[in-house]
Amino acid sequence: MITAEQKPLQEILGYIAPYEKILVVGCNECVTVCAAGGRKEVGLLSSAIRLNSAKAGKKIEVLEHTLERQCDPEYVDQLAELAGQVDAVVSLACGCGIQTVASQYPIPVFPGVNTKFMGASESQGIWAERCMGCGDCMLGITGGICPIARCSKSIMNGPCGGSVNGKCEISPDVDCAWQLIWDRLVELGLQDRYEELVAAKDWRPAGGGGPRKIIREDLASSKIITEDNA
Amino acid sequence: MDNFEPEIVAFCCHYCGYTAADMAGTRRISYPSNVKIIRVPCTGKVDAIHLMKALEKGADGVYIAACLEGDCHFKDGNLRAVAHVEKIKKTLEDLGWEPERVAMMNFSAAMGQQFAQAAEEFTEKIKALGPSPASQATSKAV
Amino acid sequence: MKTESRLEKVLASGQLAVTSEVGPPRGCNIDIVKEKANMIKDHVDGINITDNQTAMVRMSSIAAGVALKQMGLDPIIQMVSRDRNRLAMQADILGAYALGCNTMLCLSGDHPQFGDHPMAKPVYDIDSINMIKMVKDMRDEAKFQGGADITEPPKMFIGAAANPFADPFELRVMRLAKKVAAGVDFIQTQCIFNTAKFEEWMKQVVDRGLDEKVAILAGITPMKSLGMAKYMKSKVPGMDIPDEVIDRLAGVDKDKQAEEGIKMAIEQMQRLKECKGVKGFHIMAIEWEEKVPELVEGAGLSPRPKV
Amino acid sequence: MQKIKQDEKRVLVIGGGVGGIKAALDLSESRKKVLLIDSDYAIGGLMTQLDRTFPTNNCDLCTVSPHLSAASREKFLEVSTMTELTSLSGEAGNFTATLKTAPRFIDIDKCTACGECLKKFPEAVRFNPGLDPRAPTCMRYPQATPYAYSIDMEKVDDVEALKAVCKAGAIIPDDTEQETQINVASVVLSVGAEMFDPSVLDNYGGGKFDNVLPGLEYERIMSASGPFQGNLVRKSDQQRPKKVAWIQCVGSRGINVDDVPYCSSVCCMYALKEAIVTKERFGDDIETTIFYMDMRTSGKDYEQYFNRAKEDFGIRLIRCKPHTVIELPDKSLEITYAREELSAMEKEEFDMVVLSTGFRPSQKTIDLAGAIGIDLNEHNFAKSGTIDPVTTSKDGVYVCGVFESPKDIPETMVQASAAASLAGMTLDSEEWVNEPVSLYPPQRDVDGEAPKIGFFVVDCDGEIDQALDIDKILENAKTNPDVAVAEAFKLSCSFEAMEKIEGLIKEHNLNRVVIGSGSPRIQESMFQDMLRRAGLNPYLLELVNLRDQNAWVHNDAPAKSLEKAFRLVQMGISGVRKAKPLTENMLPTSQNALVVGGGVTGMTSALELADQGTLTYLVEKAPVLGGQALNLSQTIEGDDVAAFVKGLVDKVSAHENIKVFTDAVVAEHTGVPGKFTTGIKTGADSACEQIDHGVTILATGAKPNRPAVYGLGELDNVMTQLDLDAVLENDESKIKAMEQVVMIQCAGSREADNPNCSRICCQAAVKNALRLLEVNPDIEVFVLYRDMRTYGFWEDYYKTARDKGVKFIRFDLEHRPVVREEAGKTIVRAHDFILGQDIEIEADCVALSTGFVADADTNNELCSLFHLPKTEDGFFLEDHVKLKPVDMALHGFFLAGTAHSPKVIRESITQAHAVAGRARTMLANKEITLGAAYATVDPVMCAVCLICVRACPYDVPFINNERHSEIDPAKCRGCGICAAECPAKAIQLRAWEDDQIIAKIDGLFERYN
Repeated sequence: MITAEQKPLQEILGYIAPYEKILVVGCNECVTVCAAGGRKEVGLLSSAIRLNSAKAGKKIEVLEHTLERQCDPEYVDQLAELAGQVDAVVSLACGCGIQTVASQYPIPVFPGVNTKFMGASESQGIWAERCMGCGDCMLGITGGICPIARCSKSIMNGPCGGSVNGKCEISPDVDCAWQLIWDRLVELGLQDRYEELVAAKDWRPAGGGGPRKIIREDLASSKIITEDNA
Repeated sequence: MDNFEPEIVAFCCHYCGYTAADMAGTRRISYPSNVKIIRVPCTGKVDAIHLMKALEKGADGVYIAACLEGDCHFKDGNLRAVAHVEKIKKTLEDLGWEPERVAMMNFSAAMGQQFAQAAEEFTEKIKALGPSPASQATSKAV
Repeated sequence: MKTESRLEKVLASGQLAVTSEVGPPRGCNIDIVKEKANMIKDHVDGINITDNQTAMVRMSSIAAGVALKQMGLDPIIQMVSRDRNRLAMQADILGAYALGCNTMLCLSGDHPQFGDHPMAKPVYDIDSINMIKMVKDMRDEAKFQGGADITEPPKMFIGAAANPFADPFELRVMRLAKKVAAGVDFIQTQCIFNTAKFEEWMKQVVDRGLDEKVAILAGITPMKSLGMAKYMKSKVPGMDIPDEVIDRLAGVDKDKQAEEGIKMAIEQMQRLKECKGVKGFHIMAIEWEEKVPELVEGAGLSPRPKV
Repeated sequence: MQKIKQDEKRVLVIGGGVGGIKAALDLSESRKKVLLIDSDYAIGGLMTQLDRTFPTNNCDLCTVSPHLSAASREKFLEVSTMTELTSLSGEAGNFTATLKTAPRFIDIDKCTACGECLKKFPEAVRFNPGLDPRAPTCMRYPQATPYAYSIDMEKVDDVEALKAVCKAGAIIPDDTEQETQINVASVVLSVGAEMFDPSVLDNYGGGKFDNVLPGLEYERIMSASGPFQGNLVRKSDQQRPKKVAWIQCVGSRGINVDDVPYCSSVCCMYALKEAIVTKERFGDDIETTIFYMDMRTSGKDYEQYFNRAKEDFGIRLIRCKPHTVIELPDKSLEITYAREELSAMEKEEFDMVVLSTGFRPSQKTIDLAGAIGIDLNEHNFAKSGTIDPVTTSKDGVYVCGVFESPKDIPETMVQASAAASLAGMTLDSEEWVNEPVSLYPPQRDVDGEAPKIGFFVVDCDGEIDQALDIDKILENAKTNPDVAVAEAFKLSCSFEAMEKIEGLIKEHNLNRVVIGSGSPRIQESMFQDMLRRAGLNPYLLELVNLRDQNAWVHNDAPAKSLEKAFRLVQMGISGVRKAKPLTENMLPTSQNALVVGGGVTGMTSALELADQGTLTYLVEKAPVLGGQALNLSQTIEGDDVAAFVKGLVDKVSAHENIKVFTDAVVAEHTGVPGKFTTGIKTGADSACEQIDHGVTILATGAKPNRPAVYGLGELDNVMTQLDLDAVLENDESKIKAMEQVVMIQCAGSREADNPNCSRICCQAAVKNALRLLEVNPDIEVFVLYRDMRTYGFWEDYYKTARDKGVKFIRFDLEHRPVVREEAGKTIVRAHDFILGQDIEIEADCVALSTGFVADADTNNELCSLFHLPKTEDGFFLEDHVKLKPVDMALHGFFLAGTAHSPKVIRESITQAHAVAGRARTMLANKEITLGAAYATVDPVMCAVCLICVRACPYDVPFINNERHSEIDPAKCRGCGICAAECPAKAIQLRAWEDDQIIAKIDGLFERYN
């Protein structure tokens, strides 16, 4: 899941300062699940904006709406009426959603969250990075633990000399991914794999090759779409 | 400002906070009429949004009155309430409001006296803080 | 001989090698580097020039290294993969070699989190092992990473670091093996205080026959004071400082602690000279370079051979 | 006309006061048929004449039994007023009762209580007991006495004119007396007593001087339904008095010809209450003075009431019984009295004098006892069991309330429940059927209707009206366009009010109701039931707590209080607009009971439940059953406690329906009322045995106090009364060797760290003093006391002790006794107020009356396990101190014995019966409603994030096959935590939905005035 967390309030307030009618848009997908941009957070942010306007002695009208998904144009189409009534939008979706909204409406769209990473929940309220979307998954050789996302130095042949008691040199709160990988390999009886030299990463699929795109020919074929619509 | 009468909303749980308030009544222990109570089944039910809404609508102070810690009838609802209060305190701080406008309190059902005293103290504290920006705005609007 | 490196020559002669290091200044005064190097030049076979050590910005290691080279000394250029991607590193290796630097150390580098630029983007395009391989490919295959040929390849003597005290311990020898497989020529270890543990590690290295393939220089750091020992024990990650080190320093008067520290380092070197597989010492006298001659002499490693 | 059904066997409850009503309700709630008769023309008894009752200072009687719907009440409970028992034949389980019903001359089925007859024929039409027939203040149970009008035909001159006045045609001039014979399984006597008429005394001017009046009449004057509409004025000149005096023990605790020797138990508290209310309502500047002998505030937390009276209200207390009252020319009164410490007589002028008179059995009850064939005691009260106080000398006839002995409302309520429980044992419960379906009218579908709101202020006890301008509140509510009706019911009993509201709901086709009244915690189910009867879903209701959280707590700021009332009402109106009709879940109850505590109380409850077929688990922490009673040899009445306990233990151990766990504790607890699962841990076993039960009775007792005072634990001769009891029982030779014994009362009680009275100690001291004298008549016993609290008939023993030479020496906190050892002798130094100097007594034994303190460890553990509230001093807290003294706030939990507060064995046993009865009321209804407040998930909004799944304290939500969270209503406890945590706001807790809460906030801040 894509995780995000709310931006500092003052930053958001700064963005919207020039405007009088604001739409706060949530997304019912990832950002709801990670409690950053669902209906509840939309409500809280909207209230905060109203409280701030009261303090500023300025009347700001805040509309609230949450879309099923902000990264699909069809859902974002549903904002048409509301977007027409406001001066600016604050989107609580991840960067994908924010951009989709921005691409569809000719008014300023401001991010209300910082999109963080692709992560998994460790427990209620705790999400941890698990994937960087490197485009060339190497979990098959690392015991199912990603050194790209979870080693601070993205070392392909770790651990580095900073690994102490299973923790990373950057913080005792961060697990050493390579310790985890090693433990896992031992558990799986695959220790032998360790000594194979893992070649330097080709970063092209990770974005080194410029903005990435997936095209599923079978789905994206214009012919199929036309036929469906026909 | 001398005559400032703050608006205070207290979310009280059915089992403890509200009962303590009733107990103050039964014993005729007076507390400021500024405090208006909204009953909830458990303070864990009090959404952070409700605290914000109360402030938005014009409350100068809001507090949650829950069971004593460890005595929640729903295990840990009161601890969740603490977290909600803390979150809103942080938001208020970010907004440049006094975070003291939001508070968490705990009472047992029998603590009528303490309920009244806490209501009094909270009211005094909010009086000292003065009207909230929102309530000022609301009264200006009228 | 793979290279022109003086270190390689000393090692090839079968004598114990001694290296030490100099940290470049956080400014443009190159004289600082020169002064420090002058203090130790007669007692070492090579001088490491650190590369943005502890992720703090300092004068470029290559630039400082070139200055030493111009003094006729033998710099060992440290290079961390933290700050450069493959392009930059290869370019710098070409440049350094062109200016006379023929020995280098491949490191991943401390994470920027530690230094004075925590906001910098950590590069880590490749890890230290792949960096070793890259330098070796440049030298022996005359290939860039992209596959193109190098017309005049850099003949670098390739070093790397090893920390026998990091976790998991069972991986420490295996990882060394990976470095060997990648083509490393010599290893400078992390400072050793737990000599017994180092010896255990060395035994495993020898058992695997790795000491035949790579020259291991034991890392030596003299303790300046009890305070330093305590600080390193509690605050510096990856340091293994046994209680007897602390106790021994604590057992002498405060003004005698430095002296005791030097004594301990010398004793340690004398002990490790006997350790199979140890091909020399890398002395890291942190901000205490003037003591290097005393240490080298004390350990009976002076004078340095002329090669 | 009232026609008593004759075809079925029932429990007959005689007396329609609070005790009788409570007994009848308990029985009907247990699905047992019951007939309640009263010779008066309306039920309600004495309580209806009181202005307010201590210690809550209000009425609230309508809330006695909110769990019983009025509908099922009607099914089992029949009430017949103006009816008396003339004879009782047969035997327990199968009596024949002959009843005589006097003519009412009104067909109450037709009477609409319009009051026209009363207006035209005020002399002949009876309506309200007390000084003034202006307004009905009493409660009445609608089915039998919807409106308690009756006619005194002898006073009617023109029958036809009277008939003509009644548009309903309800006048029956030829109504006659009727005699009925019914089959009765058992009888509960709750006939109360009369208040003593002080006019027979010649020294206080009762009945002679205008401004001298008995306590009850003072209450009528203060009552809003009284002769001066609640305005406190002197009868002589209608002026507000500035100085009011109370004289205690008028006619009680005396030796004069018109006196009775016993103590009436309630007068101290009611005098304090009257003084407090006087100050509260009529101004702090009124000086209130109470002349008393001993302040007997020994009930649960009563001492604190007394302390508040002194400290917070500044009530003046003078310890002495005045000599005379004389009337001065201006009708003021001069009291002559002599303080204990001053020998000289003092004279002081007062504007009003209230005589605190006590209870006297009436000739009628004496006659009734004769007709039934039960014995009376020497004071003409029912002779009741010394250990089992609700039993009489006749099998199958039970007694409760004041007729048993003088007592207050809470104790009457306990005895009523106890008597009902015992009386109901011989009668089977009626079968369970689903009553909501069969008894209520179908619910009107209000879906799609715009809100049409009725706003009603129900102010039965006048408490709201005293503090707030109700008319203004109504006016304000009416400014809402969707408020179709706004009415107040002042000073009319809530039952009457509810019937009228029912009518208004139907008449105006209301679809939402807002009630301004007392606390919803107490009243909600009562008003919900009213909506059901009116054909509305009970959740279309919002209660505004105008009384407990407004009228009672802001009397220092009336204007602000009224403003707050406007706002609270607006909050209710705004909230009710969002209310939705909801259905309730029913859950079959477990029929087993858990009794925690195997002392006398727990064993008695367990036996009573087990005898009625309830499988009862009895858990005792100690290795043996018996509890504190094991340390006591005899009661003041002389019962052999050890033998009694042994009998109980034998019966309990042998009972097939009782499973005893000794050396065991409650370790785990889950479930909902009616369906609990509790883990019992025995001995050192780590495993828990899990038991299912529908009700839980807490009878965990209290701990004998052993405070480190007066040398206890240090000096050899200093011991507690319990220690002395053991010496008396086991070592008479030691007693025979004693010459002087000193007892010190209130050791560790009524002190700053333990402000309450331990209740049992005064009688314990008297008991042990008498026993000492019995063993060794030469012994000199000194009792150092603060107030001798030998309430009720224990006064007899106190008098006997004095007569036998026991010396009672008073002390106060400024003059505490000092115990020291000197040259091997134990010396007690005390202050003698009469001599005005210190005295020293050499004691062979110093017995401290240390009483009981809460068993803090046990109570804390159980409270946290069961989530039950405690009092400040660590005892369990009952649901309602006065009206529900043995029920706990958490449904399904009941409380008895010293775990409730310190008390003697017979009082504990009474509570044991009472809780068994209360538990039966719950078990008899095989299903329990779980309410409608459960969480629901909107599948479309649900983001399947699992936050609810993780947040629920009971692991109820799960992700279903349709890919959204689902919450099983039968498992949901209704806390709403999931709803608050849900980041998609896809979860709503029914009855507490977000839009309802936000609507309330909106309403609160709507500034419309």
